[in-house]
Order: sequence, then C-alpha cells, then structure tokens
Amino acid sequence: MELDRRQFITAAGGTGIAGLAGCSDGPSDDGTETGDGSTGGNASATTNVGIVYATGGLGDGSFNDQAEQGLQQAESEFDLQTNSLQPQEASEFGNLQQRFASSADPEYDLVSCIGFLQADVLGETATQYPDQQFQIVDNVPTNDDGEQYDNVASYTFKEHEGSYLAGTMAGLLTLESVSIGSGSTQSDSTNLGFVGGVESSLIQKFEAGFVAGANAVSADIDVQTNYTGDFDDPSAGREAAASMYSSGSDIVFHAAGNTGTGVFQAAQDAGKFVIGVDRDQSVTKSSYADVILASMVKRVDTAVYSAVEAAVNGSFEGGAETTLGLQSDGVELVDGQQLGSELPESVTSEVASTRQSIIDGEIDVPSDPSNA
Amino acid sequence: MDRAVHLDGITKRFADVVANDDVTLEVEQGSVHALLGENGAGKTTLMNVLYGLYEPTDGRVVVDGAERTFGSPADAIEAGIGMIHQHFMLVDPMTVTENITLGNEPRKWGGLAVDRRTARQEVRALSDRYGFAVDPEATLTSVSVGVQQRVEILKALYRGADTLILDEPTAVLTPQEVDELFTVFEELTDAGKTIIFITHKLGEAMRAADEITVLRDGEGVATVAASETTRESLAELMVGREVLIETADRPHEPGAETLRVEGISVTDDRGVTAVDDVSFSVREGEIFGIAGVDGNGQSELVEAITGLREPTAGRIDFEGEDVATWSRRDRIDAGMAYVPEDRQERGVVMSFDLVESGILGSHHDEQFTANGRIDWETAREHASEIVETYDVRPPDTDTKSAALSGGNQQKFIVGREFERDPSLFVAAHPTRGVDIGSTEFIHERLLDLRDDGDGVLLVSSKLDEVQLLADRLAVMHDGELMAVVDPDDVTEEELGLVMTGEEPPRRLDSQRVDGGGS
Amino acid sequence: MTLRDRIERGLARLVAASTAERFAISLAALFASILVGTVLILAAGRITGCSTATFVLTHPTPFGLSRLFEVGFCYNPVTVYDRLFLGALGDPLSSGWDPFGRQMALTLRETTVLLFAGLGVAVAFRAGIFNIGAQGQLVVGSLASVLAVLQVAPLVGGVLGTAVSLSVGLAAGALAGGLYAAIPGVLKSYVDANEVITTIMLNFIATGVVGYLVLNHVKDPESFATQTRTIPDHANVPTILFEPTANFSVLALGVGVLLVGGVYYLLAHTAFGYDLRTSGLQPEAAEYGGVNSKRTIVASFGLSGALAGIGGAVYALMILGKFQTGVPSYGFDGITVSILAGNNPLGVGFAAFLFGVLKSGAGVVNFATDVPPQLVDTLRGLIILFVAMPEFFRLLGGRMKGVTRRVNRDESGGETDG
Amino acid sequence: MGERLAAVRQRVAPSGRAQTAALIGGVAALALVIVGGTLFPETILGVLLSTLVREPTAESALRLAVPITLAALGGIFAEKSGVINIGLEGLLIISAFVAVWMTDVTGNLLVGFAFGVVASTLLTLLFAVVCIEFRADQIIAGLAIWLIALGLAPFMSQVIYGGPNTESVGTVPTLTKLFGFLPPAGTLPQRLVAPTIGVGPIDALSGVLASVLTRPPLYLADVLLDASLSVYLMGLMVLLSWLVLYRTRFGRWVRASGENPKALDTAGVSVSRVRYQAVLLSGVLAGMGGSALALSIGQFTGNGPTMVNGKGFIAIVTYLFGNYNPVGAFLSSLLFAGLDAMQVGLQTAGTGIPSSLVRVIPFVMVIIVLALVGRTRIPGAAGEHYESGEDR
Repeated sequence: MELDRRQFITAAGGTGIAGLAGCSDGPSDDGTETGDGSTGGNASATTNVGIVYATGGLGDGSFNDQAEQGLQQAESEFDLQTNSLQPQEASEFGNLQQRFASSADPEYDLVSCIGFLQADVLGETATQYPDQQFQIVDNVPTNDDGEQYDNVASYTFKEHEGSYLAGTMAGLLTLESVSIGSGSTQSDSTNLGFVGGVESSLIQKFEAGFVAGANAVSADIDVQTNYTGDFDDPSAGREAAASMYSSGSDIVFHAAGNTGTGVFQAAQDAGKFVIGVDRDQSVTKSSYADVILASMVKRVDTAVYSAVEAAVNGSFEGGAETTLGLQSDGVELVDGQQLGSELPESVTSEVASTRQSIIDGEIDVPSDPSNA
Repeated sequence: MDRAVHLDGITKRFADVVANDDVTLEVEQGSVHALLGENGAGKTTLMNVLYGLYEPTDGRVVVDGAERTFGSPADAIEAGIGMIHQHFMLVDPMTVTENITLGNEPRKWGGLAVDRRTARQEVRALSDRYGFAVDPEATLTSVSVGVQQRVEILKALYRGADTLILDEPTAVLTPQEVDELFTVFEELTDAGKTIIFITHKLGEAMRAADEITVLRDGEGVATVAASETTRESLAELMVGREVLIETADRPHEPGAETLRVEGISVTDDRGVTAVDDVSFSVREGEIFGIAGVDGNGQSELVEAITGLREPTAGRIDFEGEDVATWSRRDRIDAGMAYVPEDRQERGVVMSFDLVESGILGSHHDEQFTANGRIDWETAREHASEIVETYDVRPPDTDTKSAALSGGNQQKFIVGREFERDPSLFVAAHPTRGVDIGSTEFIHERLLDLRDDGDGVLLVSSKLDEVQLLADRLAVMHDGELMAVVDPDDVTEEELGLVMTGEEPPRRLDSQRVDGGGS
Repeated sequence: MTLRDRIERGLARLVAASTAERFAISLAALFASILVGTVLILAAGRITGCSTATFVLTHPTPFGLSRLFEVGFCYNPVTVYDRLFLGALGDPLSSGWDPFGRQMALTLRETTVLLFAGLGVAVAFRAGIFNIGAQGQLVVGSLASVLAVLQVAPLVGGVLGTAVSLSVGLAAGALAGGLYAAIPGVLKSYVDANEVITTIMLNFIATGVVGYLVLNHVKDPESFATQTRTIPDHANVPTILFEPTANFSVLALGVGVLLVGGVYYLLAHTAFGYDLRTSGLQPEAAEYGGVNSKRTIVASFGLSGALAGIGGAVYALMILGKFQTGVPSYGFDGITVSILAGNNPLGVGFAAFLFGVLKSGAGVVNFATDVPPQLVDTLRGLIILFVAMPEFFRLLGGRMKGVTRRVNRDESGGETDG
Repeated sequence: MGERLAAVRQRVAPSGRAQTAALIGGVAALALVIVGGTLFPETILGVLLSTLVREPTAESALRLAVPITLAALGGIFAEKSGVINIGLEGLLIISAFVAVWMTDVTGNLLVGFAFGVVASTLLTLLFAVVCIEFRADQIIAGLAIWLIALGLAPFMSQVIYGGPNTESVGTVPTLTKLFGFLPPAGTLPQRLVAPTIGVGPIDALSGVLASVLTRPPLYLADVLLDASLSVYLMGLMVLLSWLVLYRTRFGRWVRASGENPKALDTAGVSVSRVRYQAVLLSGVLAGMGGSALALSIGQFTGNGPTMVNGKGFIAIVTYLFGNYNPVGAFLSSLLFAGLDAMQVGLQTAGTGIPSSLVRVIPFVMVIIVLALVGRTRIPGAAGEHYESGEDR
C-alpha cells in the first residue's frame, strides 16, 4: 500500500537521523531552555508529536490502544514523527511531559497526554512551557482561578451518554429471552452488572449513564456494581463478573481497561453477554466476539487525531475544551462484529431512537451515580 | 587379631592450624578402643578423617587391611564405618525408623515409594538382636537422650557398619545410662563389631576400653592397654604435666540468705512444666550447687531466677524483695550476675568485638552510659581490664567475640560478670567445654567470690565439679529438687542414683531443703 | 527457631563483611548487572523488530578481509547506559551542564525519598526485623502529613507558616508511619506473628483503607483523580538552588542527610542503638543483657515506620503537593536500597543515590531510546542478586589469585573443630 | 551450633492449643453467620450467608486458589529442603508471561503452558545456583528473583508486544468444554427428590433427608464440572506433593535436608543435590501456577505489580498457615481465596460498605488468624547454607 511504504521510509530515515544526532553532539537535549514551537527550526515539514500514555500501557485493548490508533491514523496521513512514552506510575507523568516540552531535538509540535490523571501536573508543565502545545484527553486542567491554560487543548467525553445507550440495550435485552452467539438472556431476570476499574468520578460517569439507561427501560432493573480497584487485574474482573452472572445478571458492562478481559472471560464461561468499552472490543478482543453485544466506543482516537491534525495545519487551539458526545460521534455504542447483526430489530431501533433523543436533548443523562 | 582400622601417619591441616600431626592409630577388630584427650587435642578431627568428612592432608587410611580414600561419609559407610556424633545427626520430627533408614530406605512399587512396613520390621529385628528395646514408631522427640543414642548406633548398624565411632558418647548420659551404654558396647563387640570412642574422661576410658590412645595438641602421645595403666599416668599423658585432682577445701562462713526461692514452677518453650514447685535458698558466702542430668529443668530454673523466663508460680526473694516479676534488667541492676549456660548464644554477641561484648548487660549502666550515650572510651578500658585480669587470649579488645576460643569466651564472660561486683552469682555450667587450665581458674574465682561473702548458685551436670565446689548440694530430676545434702556426705554413686529419679537414701533427707539445718 | 532468626543470621553475615569489602562487592555487583543487562539489551534487540539497526556487532577488517559476521541490533547498549547514567545526572560532560538542572533535581528528589525509605528498612534490618511493610507505612505517613498540613497551613501564613506546616507535616508523617509500623511490631512481640506476613498484609490494607479515606472523606471535589486537595503554596517545601517547578528541595535532602547521621549515631553511640543491634544480631544475647526484646521490637518497628512515614510525607509535600492514590513503590525500593547498603546508614546514602540515578535515568532511557524502561527494574533486581552472593565475587577474586575453593571450605571447617 | 544438642533443641511443636483456639473461633464465627444470616436475612450477616453458600463463590475460590496453591506447594518443597524461596512471586510473573507469549507463538495452549513452567524452572535454577553454590543469603536472593521477574516480564512484553500487556490467547478449558459428553455445569438438579409414598410425615422426612443427602454431592459435582483443568491440576499436584513428601525417599531426604542437613549428609546423601532438586521442583510448581493464572485469562498484564499482584507472597502466607503440609497449604489457600471470592460477592451484593474497604477483608482476616494461631515451626535448618564437611 502506498501510504504504508511512505510511512516506512519516513520512519527509517527518522531513526537514522536520530541515531546520528545522538552520536555527533552528544546528549544536548537536556537543556533547560524552554521549547519554542513557533520558531522551531525544523527545515522539513515533519511534525513532531510526543504522546504520554496513561498508566496501564499499550495492549490494554481499550483506552491506550484507542489513543494509539488515532496517532497511527494521523501518522498514515501526515508527515509525522512520533515518540511515545508509557509511564509505569502516575508520578512519572510530570517528568515525561517536561521531557517532551523541553526537548530541542526534535522540538515537539504537540504533546499529547492521555488520561485524566495527567491533568494536575500538566497544569504545571503548561505554565512552565507556555510555547509548547499540549493536548489532554479526559480532563480539563485549570489554574487556581479556574481558567484553562492557553496552550492546552482539552478533550473530554460524555461517557455517560454512550453508557446510557449501553444501559438501554442491556435493559431491553435482559427483559427478553434472547440467545445469540454463545450467550443468552433470561426474561425472568432483571439484573445487570457494571464492573469498574479504579473508583473515580470518571468511571462513575460510565456507571451513572449505564444505570440511568437501564432504569429508563424498566425501573425494576437492578444494576450490581463492583469496582475491582485496578485497571489491569483481569483475574479480579473475572471474579467480579462471574459473581454477577451467577447471581442473575445477563449482561455486564465494564469500564475497567484491561480488567475487562476477565469480564469477557467470565461472560464466556457463564454463557452470558458483555458490553465492551473504549474500543470496538469485538474486534480488539476478537476471541470474545461471541459474547460481546456491543462496545461503548470512546473516540479517543478522534481526539488524538484531530489534535494532531490541528498541529499539522497550524490550527491548534489551546485554552479550549472539546467535549465529544453522542452528537459529535465522540462516543457511540457500536454493535459487536459477530452479534450485532443478530440483535433483535426492536432493540437496535430503540437504541437508535434513544440516541437521537439524547442528542436532541430530550433525555438528560446524569453523570454521577449518586443522583442517577 | 586383625586390625579393623589402621590410621597411618595422619596429618590434617586447616589453613595455618595443624589439627592432627602425624597421628597413628591401630584398632583391633572386635575391641573397644578409647581415644582420649583434652578438648582441642584433635580427637574429633582424626575421627572425621576416618569417617570421610575431612580429607587428610597427609597419611594413609587402612580399613580391614585395604588402603582407602574416603571422599565423603558415603565412602566410609560403604567401607563399614559408622559414626555417632556428639551432636546427634538425627531429624527431630521424624520417627525412629525414619531416622535409622534415612538414606537407605527400603522401597516398593518399583522404587517409587518407601516400604515403610519392611523398614519397621527391619529396625525392630535389628533392635531386638542387640537387645536395644527401641520403639520403631516413636518420634524422636518423645524418646530419651539415651534412646536417641541407641538410635544413632542402630542407624550405623543398619548400614552394615562393622566399626563404630562414638564421639563423647557419655556427655549427655546419666551414670546409669552410661552403664547401659557400656553394656551395649559388650554386646556389640561380642557380635564382632569394633568400637572407637572419643572421650576426655579418664575413668570411662579405663572402664570401657580395651586399649586407649592418648592425643595431645594434635599428636598421638601413646597407646596403652587399659588394664596396664593408671589414672594418674593417663592424666599426665593427656595434659603433659602432673595434675592436681583435688582443690583444697577452704573454710567459709555462710551468712544471711541472699536468694530464697519458694514454690517456684516454670514451663519450658513448649509450655510443659519443667520446674515443679521448687524451693531452696542461697546464703552469702556460700556456693549452692545444683547437679543433674541436662534437661531436667535446671535451665528453666536458672532462667527464672535470672529473669529470662517468667515463673508460673512461686516467689523469688532476692535481697529481701520478691523479684519474680522483675525484668531481667532490673535484676542485673540489683546485683545479680549470671554466667549463662550457652555462652555463644547468650553470653557474648558473636559479631561484636570485646569492647562491645564487655558492656553487655551494663550498657544502660551509668558507669558507661550518660543520657543514653555510650562512652566507648570507658567501655574500652573496662574490656581491657577484663582481658588482662582474666587472661583472655588474644589480649586484644578489638577481636570479635566469635574469634575467641570457647574457653576464652567463657573466661571473658566470667570476668565480665565478676566485675559487676554482684551479690549473687549464678553460674550455669561455667566450665563446660573449657580446658583444664581455665577450669581451675574459674573454680578459683568462684571460691574467691564465696570467700568475699557473696552468694553463688552453681548449676552443673558435672558431678565432680559440684561435689568439689558446693557447700550445699541439691540434685534436680524431672523438674523437682530431690534433696539438699552436704556434698562431703554422699558418694558419686548415691548422687547418680538420685539423678535418675530414684528415691534418695534416707540419709539424704536429713537436711531441710531450705538449708536451715546446717 | 523463627524465620527472623534465619534472616538475621544471613544479615549478620552481610554486616560482618568489612566496609571496604562491602563497597567493592556493591561496585562489582553494579558492573556485573550492567554486563548481564547488556546481553539482555542485545538479545531483546534481536527479538524486536526495527527498520534500521542502531547497533552493529562485527569485527574490524584490516586487510580487506571479508566480514565473517555482522549482526545488527535494534537497541544500542552504549546509548542505553549513556542515557541511563549521564542522562540522570544531566550530562556533566557537556559544556552547558547545569548541576542544578531539572534532571539533577529529579534524580535528587528520588534519592531523597529513597533515603528515608532505605533508612527505615535499614533500622529494622539492624534490629533483626524484616520490614516489608515500609510501603504501607510510607503511604499512611504520606496521607497523614497532607491532612495535617491542610489543617495547619491556613492558620499560619508566611515564612513562619512554611516552617510550622512543614514541621507539622513531617511530624504527622513520622507519627502515622511509626504507629502503623507498631502494629506488626506489637503482633510480633506479643502474639508472635511473623512480621513478613503481617507487613505484606498491612501493605494491602494501607492501600485499601487510605483509598477509602481519600475517596469517601477527604477527596478534592474538583478533581477526577482520587486525591486530596492541594496544599497551599506557602506550605510547599521551599526550593533552594533548584527551580521551584522541579519539585525538589535541597532542604528535604538535607533533612535526609541529617537523619543518616542521626541514625548512624543512634546505632553506634547510644544505649538504645546497642539494644537494637544486639536484638538484631543475637536476640538471646540481647535478652540476657537485659534488653526488653518485646519493647525493642516495637520501638525499632516504630522508628523504622516513622522514617518511612517521613519519606511518604516528603513525597507528598515536596513532589506532589497533595496526596494521590497510587503511591510509587518507594517502600519496596527502600528494601533494595538497604540491602545494597548492607543496612549501614551511611551506605544507604550512596545506595539511595544510585537508585535515584537509576529511577530518573529510566525516564531518560524511555524518552531517548526505544528500549523499554523496565530494563532498569531488571537491572535493579540483578544488582540485588549479585549483592546477595559476595561468595561469587570472592571466588572470582580467588580464582585470579589461584586460591582454590577447597581451602575456603576447610577454613570454615577448622574454626569450630573441637 | 553452640553447645546445645540437636536432639534436645527447643522446638515449638505445631501448637495444638492455638490451632484449637483458631478452630473454635472459626466455627463460632461460622455459626454466627449461619444463625444470624438465617434469622435476619436482610442484614450483612444474611448477605454473608447467601454469598457463602452460593456455588459461584466456591468456583471462584477454587479458581483463585490455583496459582496460590501451586506456588505454595513449590514453596513447601524449597523450604522443607532448607532453602527459603521468597521469590515465588517472581516465578509466577515470569511463567505467566512466557506461557502467554509461547501460546501466542505456537498457538498451542499445552506448549505455552509447558514453556511457562520451563521459564520458571530456569529462573529457579539461577536462584538455586546462587543460593546453594554461591551461598547467597536466601531471603535477599529471593527478593532479587522477584525484582528481576518484575522487570523482565514487562520488559519482554514491551519488546515483543510494544506494551506491558500481551495479546489475548486462548484459555484453559473447563472439564465440560473439553469432554462434550459431560453434562454442562448448572444443568444438574439442585437436589434429588425422594419418591413420595403418600404418608405425610414420612414424605416430609424423606424429602428433608433426600435434600440433605443429595444436595452436597450435587453441589460439589456442579462446582467441579464448571472447574477448569487448572483446578484439577492443582488437586493432582496437592496429592502428588503430599505423596512425594511423605511416602518417598526423596520426600524424606527433602525433610531431613531442611531439618538437619548434617544427618542427611552423614547418611551418605548429598544435601546440595537434594536441595537443588527440591528448589527446582518449587520452580516447576510455581511455574504451573503462573501459567495457569495467565492462561485462565489468556493474557498477561504487566503494569505495576503485574497480574500476579502479590499472589506469590500470599502463597508464602498460606503454606506457613498450612504448617508446610501440602494439604494444609491447599486448605489455607482455599480459605484465602474463599475470603477473596466472598469479598467480590459482598461487593456485588451491595452491602453498602465501600468497596475499597471490602477488598481489604481477606488481608485483615489473615492477620487475625495469624494472631490467633501464632507462629508456625519452620524447618530447623531453613535459611541456612549447608556445606558438606562444615563441622558445625
């Protein structure tokens, strides 16, 4: 493919240059001079993008992988040079952000920070490197006066909206007796489950939307919740979901990163259904496609892609928050690859109409489970 | 007769220490041969060479007429040699059978599993053949030390040993058990087995052995027939000079009671009662001796008195106050000195130098410590004083305690405790593992202390030591104090009987336990 | 015999080695692990894929000989180590080196926290206690210090406020860490519960309980993250020499260095230190010497936890300015620091710096090369492995001098020969 | 060492009194839950009771117990032989990663599983050489093994998969999935119904009897049908470990080597050989645990403490609890895993207790039980280096 070859050549050349630079003038990239995006002396039109992923790293099959996908898409379309860092702990965020910001060779045109935990330190970094363009996903850093930073573009999602649809679908299905793929639901059970990773306001948005969606279908529906305390503990996810399935839940929705892998496993074991998160997990976790009804896709890739695109085009706009909801296709409920076509027509159409209602503002979706 | 073992010109060198220097040993088949010498004379090293634990630096090992090179005990076992170490090589949680067959287990199911039935039968048969009366099913911890020793012997026999080496076999036995052991020796030699036993006790060598080889400073001094020698000449061979067997009995004036123990009961680590309702007292200017076979509650009693173990009942009056619940430190401060039974575990900190070990127990004392800060200069002087006064070698306070020989460690501890200027001196086995010279020295110091009017509580498993030093003597058996007597009034045999728990002869009852009678 | 006896016997052996030898062994361990690390980098560099080799292994071809072999690797070990060590120190070799630069600050701030954690673990080790719970104590101390500062800081302002809230913060951290550590101490002393087990459990419990407290009681309502409010600016640890945003204060390092001296003095020159060391080396002898072993265990645990707690306080107050769940594993790193230092407080200083360099250098490696930063974790493990076997280096040294092993064995056999 | 004779060494016998106390405490707590839960089903006790008796709790407990038990068995062999293997956590980590990696490469679960075991065994070999040959301090070397694996597994994952998490591969099947002729789990009746003969009281009685008699076996059958092969492997290994330890020569030698290596040495058996074998065996068993853990999910996640997340350390706790007996270790692993499963159940059932607090319940319980039981007797020579010919 044409694009691929170009990408390969760029990457190869880039690596060579980086290697050479490393040898000739030694480590000079540790200067304390602040980077200056506007006077960047790059002769080529190459745009440099640095990305700091959330802890949990790549291969989580959801959040980080989705961000990577956006970057890869941008790479295939623009003349990009990227460097990605996967911190092992949250305390590394600041350091890694600053590394990108302070780097003079190359100078980064955009530093993309993935995950809400990066917000606080990003505030500091952004103040310190006012000429560096930053992007953050899932949070809006503000200073003490509640103002956003001029050089930070924030992208947030209305996860509760997408989750509401997940709740709608799950609620409808659990009231019926459906048997598709390797799973089935029993009409006599009115239980659903939600497995969260680390208990936090962000994940609670998923929970709130899901519960509200399900309860809108029928007030009788009961949603069991469990926070495993970890985004990368599949065993815990499995036990949590297994416990839900065995106590009558037909469908479990997870917002737990890699912990979700265990949820899928439990669904397969129990012959029940699951709704994925962040990406179309019936694709990324294809071995579980036979139980994944749908996935609440959060277009982190869109967020990353559009920020990169803006940086390439010189149209980067800091100090603003972009909220991606159902309306802007920032979140969506994507039917499973394998099961989607087998979903009852009544369910899919109901979900579609609910979606429209939310977009039209007819349904107000709560973002906090305590007042759901 | 044939020679079962011939060690020819054995030399064993450890780095710069020569443990055996050109030693020759010839043992007749079917005889009992004693290897006699002081501690450190090289007896054990020589036997470890024969047993394949050490490779000799020089010399030949000939067994049953064939020269052998033992790379490991397995080779020696294969050549028919068995060794019963002073510290038994037994596995506590296992049964007698398991211990005896260890390494040679009979197997079944194509070698997959141990044939436990056959093992049991074989052990029982072996035990019966020599009249050992050992229960093959008993766990090791449940049998007496004497039986454990027989298990060791059976273990060697089970492996087809023809020559048995026993290292200090009588050290842990009561006199009666010693008798039984020597009977076992006879049974074994009657069956054609050869026995070599290591000892530093003249009497035993004379009693049990056919021939005696004396070792001194790593050299073989002489081999004599037991029937053709005397105690005195053996002693001279051992020590290299004439030995005064007796210490002159010095007159003393006992004063008021310094320690009074009343109805004290103590449990051991397992929660089993080790001391059961014991009462006695120690007076100023008196050495009160407690004799007994190890493990009859003496350790627990001493630990209760010195504050290392809380008694479950009873009073301990020291200088008029009940100290039973006092902490160890308070008792030290009150003037109780204590030479512990296990010097390497308790008496010194092995990796401390002598300066540091020298203030153990008084490191909170204002003599060395002000406002929590230790004055190391004073401590150094103190250590030098002990080293000098008590002839500790090497006389270097920077030496680590571990680098001192056992005897010197003991002298250092005894010195440190004497220097506390105590009003009660508790000495548990103060001369165990100590050479004759140091033993004399420590005995002298104990007598000095008594003469100065201090109370001394002496606990020892050496009957002769207690008899020699004590002014009054008690025997402990199975947690009880059997009798308090004047040591001059009883014979060793009578005491030995009491030590085994036999009812004491009526004569022993004549004095009251608290010593009020004399 | 308890597990503790075994551990301390091993530790005693480590402590017994002379200081010089220890230093040599630590250095040798470092080099040996770098060597193994190189092999690892090269092997990994063959497994992974890349478009151009960054490192080519071949031989010179002086006489126009054809190359016999030429192997390309995706990772260049030279670059990795260059970045790891020089990167962490901020390139002292380059002309524009700023010793007070950001990277140096990062290195030193890691060093500072590790110093406290390492000291804490070392104190416990010296008392014969294996405090695996430093992590939990650090977490608890960390939260306590932030809560205390949040209470106190608004009351007093200015320079005085800084001084007051910092002292209160450190004290609260020490107190909370110490009390939390006293739990396994009491359990060990009075019900004979193995401290290895209890401290591991208490680490999990600390994380859970602290997470609960923050989430349900003291959470910053503004933040998505599970964290407390940020402490007021004037309560921050003042930065001297380094730029304020580096989140490093020489003051904190100074406190650390003072404590190194303090702990050294305590161990070597006080009666309590004597109690502690004696219990650590030979508990039976300590008991004999009038040391109240139960109380010493609790006190040592408390002191150990207090030091770890201060580490947590410094982490929260100096680096984060708040408490956030997911505290890095300084406590476990403290164990490795202490082991590398042979549990010697002075050695802890050096070891903490080395691990500080490794930690901060890992970030540089992550940034500047494609080599996964987890390499540094592996190196850390290797260093500890090599430190654990001084015999290996003695043997290596011995081989060179032509001394055979057999003699060594005999020597140890001869000492206690009766 | 010292003057004390090995034969009269003070020892803490497996403390019967304390264990009885713990047992009574446990039974009392259980009784409270059962009575309280039955009487007041709406309270926490009721939730506890219903969680306790549910099959999924048992299934979950068995699943969670697999890596812990297998690692604990490994720990027993090593420590019984005198080598304290505190690096079990590391062995679980390395085998978990390699099992997934190799399953991914070969596409065969069995091969992947085997490679996981091999990886763990190799790492153990390093540990064994370091401890036995170079007389390293076992505790420190064990920690090093943990740290090495903790770095190496995510490192390799980064190298191969570009992130700390691997791809998803297949998982170990359950018995019913493997053997189609078996009835699928959950299809068994709750209880067999006794035939009625028309006499009221007798029918009632026989109904109760049938229920009491048939419910437990059916419950067990259901749980076992739903269990993965790993659970069976665990059971097999518990049995085998017990047999090896208490019925074979090797087992005796292992025990002797840990209690009194000199006794074994003087009996003509090489202590270091026995220790090598025992330690390597611990690597094999822990490797099974790690492979089983990773292949129950089909993925290795390597961030932070990795997916093993302290299970190796819990394993040490369980075998100390189980007094070094394989069956005891299994039971205490099951106890811990059961607590963990209960914890999940409680959270899901919505007791209102914050989840972060519910999660610490198993850890608190371990401390409480430990406080009641007190210390266990560790093998006499565990942790000590032994060199033949060393006269101590």
